[in-house]
Amino acid sequence: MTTTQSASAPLLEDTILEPKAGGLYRHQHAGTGLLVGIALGFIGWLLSTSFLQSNESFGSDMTTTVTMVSWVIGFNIGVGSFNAPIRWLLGHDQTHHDELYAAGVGQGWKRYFKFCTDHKVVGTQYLVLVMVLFGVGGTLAMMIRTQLLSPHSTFLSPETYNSIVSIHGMVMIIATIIMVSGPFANFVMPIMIGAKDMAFPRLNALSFWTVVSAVPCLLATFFLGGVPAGWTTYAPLSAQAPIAMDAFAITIITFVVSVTVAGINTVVTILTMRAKGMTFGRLPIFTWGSMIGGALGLYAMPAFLIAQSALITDRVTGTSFFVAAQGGTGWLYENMFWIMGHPEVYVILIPPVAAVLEITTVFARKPLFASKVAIGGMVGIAGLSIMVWAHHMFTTGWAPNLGGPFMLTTELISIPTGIIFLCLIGTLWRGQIWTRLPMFFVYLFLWNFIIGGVTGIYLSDLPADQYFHGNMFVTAHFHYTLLGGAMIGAAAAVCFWFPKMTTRMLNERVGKVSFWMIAIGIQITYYGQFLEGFEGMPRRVANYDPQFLHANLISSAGAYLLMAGWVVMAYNIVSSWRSGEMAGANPWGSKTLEWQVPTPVPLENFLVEPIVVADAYGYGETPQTSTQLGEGHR
Amino acid sequence: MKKFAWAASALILAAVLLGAVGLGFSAQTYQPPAGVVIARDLGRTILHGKSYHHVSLDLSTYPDSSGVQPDGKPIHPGGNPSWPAYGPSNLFQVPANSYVTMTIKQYDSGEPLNNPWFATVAGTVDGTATIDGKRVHQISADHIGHTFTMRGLPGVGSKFFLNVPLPPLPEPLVANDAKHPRIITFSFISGPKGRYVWNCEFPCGQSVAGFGGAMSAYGFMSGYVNVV
Amino acid sequence: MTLIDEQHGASATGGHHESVEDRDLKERIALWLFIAGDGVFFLLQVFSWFYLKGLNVHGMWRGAACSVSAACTLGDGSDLTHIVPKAASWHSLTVAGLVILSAACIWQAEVRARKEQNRGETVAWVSLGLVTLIAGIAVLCLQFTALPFKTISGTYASVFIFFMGSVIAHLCLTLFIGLAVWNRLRRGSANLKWQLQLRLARVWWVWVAFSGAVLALVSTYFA
Amino acid sequence: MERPSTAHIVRGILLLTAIMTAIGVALGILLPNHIMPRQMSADSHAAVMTVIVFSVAAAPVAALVYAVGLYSLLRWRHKGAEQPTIDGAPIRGNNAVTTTWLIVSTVLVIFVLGWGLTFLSSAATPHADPLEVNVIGQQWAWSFQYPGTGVESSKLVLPVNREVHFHVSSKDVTHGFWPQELGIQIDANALQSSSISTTPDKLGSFSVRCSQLCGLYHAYMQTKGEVLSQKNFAAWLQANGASASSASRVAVVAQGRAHS
Repeated sequence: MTTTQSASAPLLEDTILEPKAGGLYRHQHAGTGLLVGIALGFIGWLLSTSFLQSNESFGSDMTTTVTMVSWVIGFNIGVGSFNAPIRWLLGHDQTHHDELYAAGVGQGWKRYFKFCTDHKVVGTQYLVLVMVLFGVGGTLAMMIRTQLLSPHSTFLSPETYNSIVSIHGMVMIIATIIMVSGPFANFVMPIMIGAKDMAFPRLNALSFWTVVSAVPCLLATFFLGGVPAGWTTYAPLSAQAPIAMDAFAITIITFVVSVTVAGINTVVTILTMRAKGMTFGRLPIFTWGSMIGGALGLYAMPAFLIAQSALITDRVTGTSFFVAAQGGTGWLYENMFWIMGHPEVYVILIPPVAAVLEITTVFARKPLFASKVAIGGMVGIAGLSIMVWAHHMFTTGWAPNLGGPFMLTTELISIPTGIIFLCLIGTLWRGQIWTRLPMFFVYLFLWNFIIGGVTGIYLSDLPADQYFHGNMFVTAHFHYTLLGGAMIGAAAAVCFWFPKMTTRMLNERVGKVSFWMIAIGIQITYYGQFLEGFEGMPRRVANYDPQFLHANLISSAGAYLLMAGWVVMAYNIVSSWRSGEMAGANPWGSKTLEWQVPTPVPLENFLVEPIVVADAYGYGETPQTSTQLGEGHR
Repeated sequence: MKKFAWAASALILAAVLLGAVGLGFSAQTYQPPAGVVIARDLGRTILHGKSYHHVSLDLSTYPDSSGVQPDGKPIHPGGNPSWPAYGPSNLFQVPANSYVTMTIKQYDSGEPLNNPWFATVAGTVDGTATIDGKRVHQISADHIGHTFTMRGLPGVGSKFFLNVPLPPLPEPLVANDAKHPRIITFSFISGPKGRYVWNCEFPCGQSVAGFGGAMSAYGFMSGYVNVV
Repeated sequence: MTLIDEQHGASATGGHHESVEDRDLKERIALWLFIAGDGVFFLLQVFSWFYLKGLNVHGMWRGAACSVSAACTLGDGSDLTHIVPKAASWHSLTVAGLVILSAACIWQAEVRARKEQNRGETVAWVSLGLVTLIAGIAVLCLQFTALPFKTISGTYASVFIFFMGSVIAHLCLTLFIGLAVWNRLRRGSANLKWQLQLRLARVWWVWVAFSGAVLALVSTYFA
Repeated sequence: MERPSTAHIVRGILLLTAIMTAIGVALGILLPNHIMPRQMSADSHAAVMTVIVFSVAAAPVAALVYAVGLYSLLRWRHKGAEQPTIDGAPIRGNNAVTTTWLIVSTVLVIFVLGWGLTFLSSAATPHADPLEVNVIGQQWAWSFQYPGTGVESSKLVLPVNREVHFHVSSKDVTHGFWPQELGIQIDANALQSSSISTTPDKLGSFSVRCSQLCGLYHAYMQTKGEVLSQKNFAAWLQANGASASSASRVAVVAQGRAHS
């Protein structure tokens, strides 16, 4: 139904709220979250030290766990995550004005520091958080590369080095999981499908603030003795680790909550909140990517949850899931971990890949090539990815006879992945290649992801894997896919949607400088690491045989250039955000819905309910000006 | 152009921040108060008709790293009472290809090894060590205080491997200042120039397999030997 | 842009008109997705049980460990002192029974609500369901105190206690939902949506009863 | 903008593809032998061969993708920063192309899989009279036992042209037993023995490194190995405390049972 309301109706954000609208929310923001979190954390620490410390073997682990859990709960109480559930329990449902307040009406910039249910605010919050996390992860990466500048370097002690390696890994994994599904699946996706918000706005805010509460636990590990076990935290090594490991586990458990609610939210939104006429056939590819990624996360994360819960019970209560002396086995952890681990790689990859396809259609001014096949490809990747986990365990000896089957499933994945490339080059074919900044990153994605894919085939085959497993070749391979592929796809997405999210254009010239630094940096860095791998340097070593020196020098040099590139890009984002030239509603002449709404996007996005009459890829078919909108929309 | 100037300054700022963080992490490395202990020069000695530069090193293994050594110096500042530690330092320096005589005073108690093999003396001159005056090639794997196990970093002295088991004190006598510590003496020919690593292979830490705690924290039962 | 009419109660950011049925559809899909995720967690618990039992590393599936795991040394098997006794089966089975019972009550309540729109009877059935649920939790806590082994007594003990922990967690979440539904029905604040919410609660309740029962059977008959 | 004939475009793209394939194949054939360690067993040879063959097989595919990307840049690039005034050709798909693509990639996958399975089966074939070696990992050192001789060593010494069965286990956490030049790798798991076997076919020394992060001194958990002639191997066993009889019994392949 199209409302006949005139468009000059007052915007929702101009509603005059009742004086007490929002209730407790009025007094809650990140600051109170911090206060309550610290307070509760301190109380938890006090109680546990006084009552549990007596237990010699587990006392300190109990204390750490209790403290971290109290902090997480306290922070979420303070920021307002639990207001609505409690009110629901008590039967005092939020009124319309309460919800408008929660959506940020009448709070200006302050709403970015509150438990805000507006999907655009959450998306922006995510964007900033992701940039901060990448800053942290990148800093740690620089520590690693600096240590490896000389074979027997003493810059870091092996202890510090190992924990830096672990935390670099985990920070980057968390950041890459949320780097597209956070900012863009939240800000852009609902508008793309013609929705007014996500299906569960409060869960949306919850998913963000839980990550925020988890990050301090992760960084606290540096002050609790460090996590020496790598981001995989293989047991029993992680069962042996200092109390920092408990903080790590709490981080993961909290993060699992975040990804789960975010995944549910995304899937439900796309299934139920599409505008009139937005059939599945007309759904833009990026929304497909978000949905598949979200659904896959729902499958993957519980495995991580049980792995880390079992680990923490081993450490805190002395159970023995992973301690061989008491009947446990590391194989159990490794299975649980990789049942999560491999799907999780595609939770990271699929949304950016979909974003890249989306962007390609706009800058090639062409319909997406074989869009149904592309969707099939992504579904195929997701489906296969849950059957391949044991290829990470070819050399663990847990089940020698499963080598064949898992080789099969693993190599099958290269078929749907190949389809993605077909759709990409098919879309470029005979296009009008408009080489603006996002397109630069699309081409870089194309280049890197091929390399990442091909090197993956070596690893999927046993004879080569017996040599490459656990060596720098693997490191280079997954950095080419996750950084060179996924992160570059996310960079393209940032450049593409920046005008819509911030109302300003990203500076093109500075952007191109950062692009070339990043592009060249990646090639040098990981060429060096491939070389280390071929020559036989193991992963995660603080010192190495001088025979690997030249390869490490290459890699470190490239890494510095790469980091510099990201810094320039970050600077560009910040400065353009503050003072970039204003962008119109649709600077790229795109046909997807998010570009048809005014910029800045009003609360609830659409002044008039849209009616969709075509998919967003009618380039060259419908005239330039027209969009996928029907006459219902101005 | 102005934008690029700002970008450059952003880069400089980032570099400064990275440097600061780097220094912070670097400062986390444990620095023993005694610094690098340099082996004492004892002139030259003849072994199998070959003349070697002769040096000696004196170490001790204490049950309580938070305590002090007989000379009153702290063993391991900020150490944990239930964690053992080597003293006076965890960093040593010996000349290359020379005859090194090491004397270790063992003040700690003992238990069985994870891997009985480390109860065997390996890599010393004629494969023996002298424990309280008796020359032995092997001691009981069920009663080990600590071990002193040393080898080269990757690419250094690949032929060099040294392992000497240290017998325990009986439980009641254990103390940082026990009157009669077990005294273990042994000699070995140091390898070529380079950086070597030493550690204890006896599970004297906490947690799984006794290799957590002191064993996994750099500076207690682990360190480096610079061969110059 | 039509603003919301208050009868329709909670809606997303409030601004848009959302029918109770739309809301219910979203919540139902979300619930099933959540159950799917929880199902993975559940399957992995069962997997750990049989994997550890099958591997029986170091003969410690039901072999008692040394007093504190921190002191455990590897290799010689000297930690193996005696065989861990099985936990009494009646606790687990009673808990399972009670949870199934409470699920049945909620089911009844939902039927009452849908068929007869009878708020009074519905509240009664929900209350009954809550009571049985709380009884189940009580028995579970009792079982914790009555276990013939400790957390450090090998893998059988480990997984057994882990099962109990996960069941407790699920029951507490269910209790929260149950209390909310009960309270809202009582106060009448679950206006138009009350039997729809009840239906959601029922779905979750049945899943918890099913998974809990399976865990109880596994840990009782496959020790 | 002029629309060149498809044939014309295809010719251009194929040319680019051919050039890049040539480069890829050349690198794929030349580099691995050059930068990977000395091959001292059939397994390490298989590893290098796999890299070479897969590189050659993957080169055309990668080259094609790159070629289309490059060609589209060179030929269809829209000059200038402002939005193109005309759109690209409204091509929504091409079943023939898609099908061909699918068939080709499936064929490649089958080939790659077959390659791996053949290796698996060849690795499974048993040999007569293998040498048994127990590999023991612990934080942070390797030790190697030679059952029947009482010899235990920190170096891994092996006879040439004789199959070796490694029984790999760990005393504490998970380690990765990785004798690089022998091209095999398997984890050492606490209290669990895993087996792997290989047949060294060249004399000389190789490095054994730990491939699983195992804590503080993971980086230093490495040692040297050496492949000796069977005579020297027996001598080495004796020099390390084996009795003459046990040394010869274990070290020397019994008459007639020797292979290659």
